[in-house]
Amino acid sequence: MKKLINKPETFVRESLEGMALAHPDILKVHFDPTFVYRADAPVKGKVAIISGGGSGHEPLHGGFVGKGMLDAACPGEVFTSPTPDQMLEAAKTVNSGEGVLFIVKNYSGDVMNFEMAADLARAEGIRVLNIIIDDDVAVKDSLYTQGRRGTGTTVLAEKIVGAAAERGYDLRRLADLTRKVNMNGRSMGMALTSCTVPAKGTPTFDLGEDEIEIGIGIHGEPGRERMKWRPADEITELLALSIIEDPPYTRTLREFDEEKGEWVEVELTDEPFKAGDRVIAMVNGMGGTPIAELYVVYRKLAQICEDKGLTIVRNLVGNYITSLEMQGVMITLLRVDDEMVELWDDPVLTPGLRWKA
Amino acid sequence: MKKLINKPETFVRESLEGMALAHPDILKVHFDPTFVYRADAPVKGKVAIISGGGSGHEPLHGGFVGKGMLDAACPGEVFTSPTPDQMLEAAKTVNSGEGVLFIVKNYSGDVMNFEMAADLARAEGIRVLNIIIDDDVAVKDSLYTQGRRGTGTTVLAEKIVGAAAERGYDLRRLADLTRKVNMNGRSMGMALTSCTVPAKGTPTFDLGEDEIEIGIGIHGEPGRERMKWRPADEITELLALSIIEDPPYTRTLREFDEEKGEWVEVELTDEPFKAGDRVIAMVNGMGGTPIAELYVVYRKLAQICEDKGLTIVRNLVGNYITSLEMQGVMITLLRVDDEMVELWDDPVLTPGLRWKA
Amino acid sequence: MVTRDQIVEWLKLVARVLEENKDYLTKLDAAIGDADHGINMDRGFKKVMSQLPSVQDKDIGSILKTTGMALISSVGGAGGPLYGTLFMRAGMAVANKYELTDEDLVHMWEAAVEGVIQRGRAQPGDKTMVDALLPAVEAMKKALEEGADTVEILRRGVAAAEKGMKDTIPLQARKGRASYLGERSIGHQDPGATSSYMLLKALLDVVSKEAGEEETSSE
Amino acid sequence: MVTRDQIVEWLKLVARVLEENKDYLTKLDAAIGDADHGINMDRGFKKVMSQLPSVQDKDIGSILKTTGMALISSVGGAGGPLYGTLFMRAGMAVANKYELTDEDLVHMWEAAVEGVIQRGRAQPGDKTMVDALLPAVEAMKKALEEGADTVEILRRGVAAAEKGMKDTIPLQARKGRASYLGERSIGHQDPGATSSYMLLKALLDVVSKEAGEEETSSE
Ligand SMILES: Nc1ncnc2c1ncn2[C@@H]1O[C@H](COP(=O)(O)OP(=O)(O)O)[C@@H](O)[C@H]1O
Ligand SMILES: Nc1ncnc2c1ncn2[C@@H]1O[C@H](COP(=O)(O)OP(=O)(O)O)[C@@H](O)[C@H]1O
Ligand SMILES: [Mg+2]
Ligand SMILES: [Mg+2]
Ligand SMILES: [Mg+2]
Ligand SMILES: [Mg+2]
Repeated sequence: MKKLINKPETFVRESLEGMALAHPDILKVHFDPTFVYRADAPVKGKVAIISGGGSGHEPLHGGFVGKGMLDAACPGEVFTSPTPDQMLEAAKTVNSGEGVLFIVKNYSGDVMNFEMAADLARAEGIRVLNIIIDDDVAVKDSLYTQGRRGTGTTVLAEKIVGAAAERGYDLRRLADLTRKVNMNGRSMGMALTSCTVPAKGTPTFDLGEDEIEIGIGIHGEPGRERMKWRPADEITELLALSIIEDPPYTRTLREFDEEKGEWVEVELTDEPFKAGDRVIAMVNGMGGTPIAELYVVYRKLAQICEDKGLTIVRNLVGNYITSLEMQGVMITLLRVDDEMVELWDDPVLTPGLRWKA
Repeated sequence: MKKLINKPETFVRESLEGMALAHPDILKVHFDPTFVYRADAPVKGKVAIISGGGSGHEPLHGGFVGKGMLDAACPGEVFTSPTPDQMLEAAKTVNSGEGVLFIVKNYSGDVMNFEMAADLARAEGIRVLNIIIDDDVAVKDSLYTQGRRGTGTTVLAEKIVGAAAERGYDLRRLADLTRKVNMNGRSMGMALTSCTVPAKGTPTFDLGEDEIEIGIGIHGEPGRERMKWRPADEITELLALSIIEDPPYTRTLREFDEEKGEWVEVELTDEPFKAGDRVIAMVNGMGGTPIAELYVVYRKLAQICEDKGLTIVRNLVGNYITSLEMQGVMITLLRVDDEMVELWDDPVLTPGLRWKA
Repeated sequence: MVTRDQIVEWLKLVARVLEENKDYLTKLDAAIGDADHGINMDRGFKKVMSQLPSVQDKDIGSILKTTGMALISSVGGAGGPLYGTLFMRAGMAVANKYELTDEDLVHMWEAAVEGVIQRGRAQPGDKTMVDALLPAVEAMKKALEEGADTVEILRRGVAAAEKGMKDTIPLQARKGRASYLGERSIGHQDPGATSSYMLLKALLDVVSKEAGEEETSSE
Repeated sequence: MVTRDQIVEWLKLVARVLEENKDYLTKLDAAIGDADHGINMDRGFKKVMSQLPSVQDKDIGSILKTTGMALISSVGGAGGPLYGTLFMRAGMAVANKYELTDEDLVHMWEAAVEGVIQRGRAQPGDKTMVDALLPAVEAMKKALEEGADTVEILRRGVAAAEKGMKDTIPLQARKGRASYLGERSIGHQDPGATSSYMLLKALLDVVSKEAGEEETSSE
């Protein structure tokens, strides 16, 4: 294992220290417990948006802290969910009194830790709602699994919901918007190479010299299928069609019911894409892929969307949600309406995403 | 070789097509000859800034085309200089009548092709000046080599000079500013892994499982020294001190003398860094390095700069000038004055660098 | 009867056992998860050990709640909230006690495992720690009803946990990361069920040792 | 005397020789450069071949200038401007001619190589194509002065180029990419000097063949 780190034990902390040094105008980092938060937090009159998860997916989430996006992010160890005390402290720090929204990727660890954190925060008088992102179509069923993983749509949700919070949406409306984004976003990824978790020191999985893994998660979890390398256009088609032709998907997610004062199970079903839909398209590198290759993928994706009658109204091509140095790509399509596009276009000033600011 | 490409022969073209599809509001791509240019070119009353070089360094240069930076970029095949007809056509397309500045990295191919292009453009009545960037301190002497290579400072020069062009600086003043940036910028890089040129299909060089190469160029040219892996802090120190303690460097560069109407040799010597200097610091990933690792490097670089009395007034941490999927890092320090900082802060709207727009 | 000191001894033994089995648990997690369960648990119980001195003179409920909080704030992943909840609920069930009757002991485990199920919503057969914990609780309840002594209650609990742990091997996972593997999760022992078994086994070892019985190896 | 048709034949032979030696030249460039010289030159002469039909009935100057423009716009790298300049200058030196006297021939090469040196500013001994080209020009000038015939002039030029090419092996590069290697560039034959030799050799082959002599292998 050759990495630009000092040692695995200090990697996450030193990286965060570097981020704090590089962006003092945008964010600060608190340690013990660890969280990244907006330099100007708490922002008066604004609901606070908090996310978090294992490290190793940078810029997600810490790199999306800043004006127009997240108020705080809670990074765990590499690929390990953060702990509730991090989220609780983060919530206390950035809550302006308008409440806190937790955006949570659907991994059992993340879900449970954020639920505990929400309970703890509520016990301290902070209003909190949790919304889960589960958009990875590589996971087929939700009955026999943890359900779909939270992947690319998380980035788009953080941008859109962050902008809405900036505009003054209240907590309930932000929760509804986040759920709406989730119900309209779908992703699928693939890997050319594995990544190596620093603490482990060896590749998470072995891929032959001419093998690729389709439907990979963002932690090097195995995908749907291992196959021989094929040209970028074919890979793109495989991913894009899996997303576009994905049938309606029903899942049961846990949300906090403020009226009842308890967690309830909510059943949600999304609608497949159809001709005429407008979408935001993200071609996301897994960390080790040159951007020039991502554009090759975007080229084909644009052709496919056109063929299928989908209009790409906005796009992102680059590294936004990664798996350390893994080579590969993830495609995300998010069906949008005018509200979402407007919010997308609002200013954002974070290390990982920045415009109009 | 596993890459997200269709085939080596079509890689550069398809990647550019993807870029054009992704950013129609910012840029257009012309083929035969190939160049990327601002969607709103020619911009009236503005000197046009053009750069270019081999492909494989994305986002450099095509990803820096847009408002506040380049008017056009001429991409060659991977790691192969573009040809004068590309530059000539680009110049004709983006010249508004105020003339064209060629920013050229100091590789024999780039230098000669841009010189020929300048001659051809002048023959067609376009005013052109060429300024060379040669900032790579890994190359010790200029007497017995091609001289220092153009690396990280190119990115900073394109941003600063692009902003100045936007402000209405005339051609001569822009040439002077570019030369000033070059005389104040120094870089050095290292590689953890090699890259693989698509047309070749095998790694450019072999590095052992625990070996690293210090002083690498951006094409996988060999560096100063091959050594055993060491912690990120030591690598950062090695690179940073090579830059900070670099003695005055004298080189002879060729520039076009408009009075004499011919190319002349100009001898230029730069000044070493000293305590009290203000700098822009760039920690640049070579393409395959996770950004979290780049922040580990930035953390140490910030400490070293502080120790040496250098004040980092602005920074960039990310992939800006890359070598395909190479893992590694390059550090650039640019001594700045108020003018350069102001220009740095001006709006920029390109695929690879964007703020305030 | 289980004393406060035995509970303290138990936590120390758990810390030792998890340290010894860090690689083993991580290897199990590598096969069907993300190769961190041993690392996570070891980190968690190191934290528990660092906090133990400040609470070991308090009541058992406080000690266990502190243990739960330490795990919650240091383990992360799925294991953190699950084991955190287990110890929190256990502590709440035996609040203010300095020793546990056999009824207390069984009630404590019942409450603890209920908490795990509430938190993780796993069903028996989902290939999780619940597959070791729930049979153990049922066996202990039954043993208590049948009038078994403390050691025997725990012995039956451990036996059931061990069986439950081994029985996870042929199962297809339906919770946690392993569920993404689908059929490929079959044939591997669940790491969480394994650490749960170790927890119970360590308690048996501590209690039976003081009851004059021979300690057996914990793996 | 060299005819227009011989010049056309020469260019065709060069294209063939470079195609055959694409990998060889690239391998030489891999050792001390960036492994593309053969690829670049082959791409360039393919372009030359595609344009040749439209100019092969014109004068030699036009043919050579077209060749130069084709190389400039398709080779890229260092080789593109250098060989482009070589052919442009050659074409300019023999503008409007349909056949070349021996004086024309030598003058053409002199002008061509002067262009290369002006463009690249390499000195003899810098381990570049100049180390093959310059000795060749000098040898041809001397042969002309001594009254040698066309074939003999070219034969002496080729011999000098070959020696110059081989003499680049012990040199340390001071121009082009190879210069970054410092001492590590020693011991390798320069790819540009090699392709320059091939160019001259191909002309000799064409001219000597028509002069009734036996063609020798070109590598
Ligand atoms: N929903 C759940 N309910 C009960 N146990 C679970 C659940 N999800 C995961 N587990 C248990 O957690 C173990 C994995 O723990 P760990 O590796 O620490 O967390 P992570 O999967 O987040 O890396 C699994 O082996 C399984 O026993
Ligand atoms: N300044 C120069 N003057 C003369 N010849 C040069 C110069 N720089 C490079 N060369 C020649 O060019 C050859 C390399 O050409 P090529 O591989 O096509 O270009 P690049 O180095 O840009 O990849 C070298 O072997 C050398 O002979
Ligand atoms: Mg984990
Ligand atoms: Mg080249
Ligand atoms: Mg795990
Ligand atoms: Mg070359």
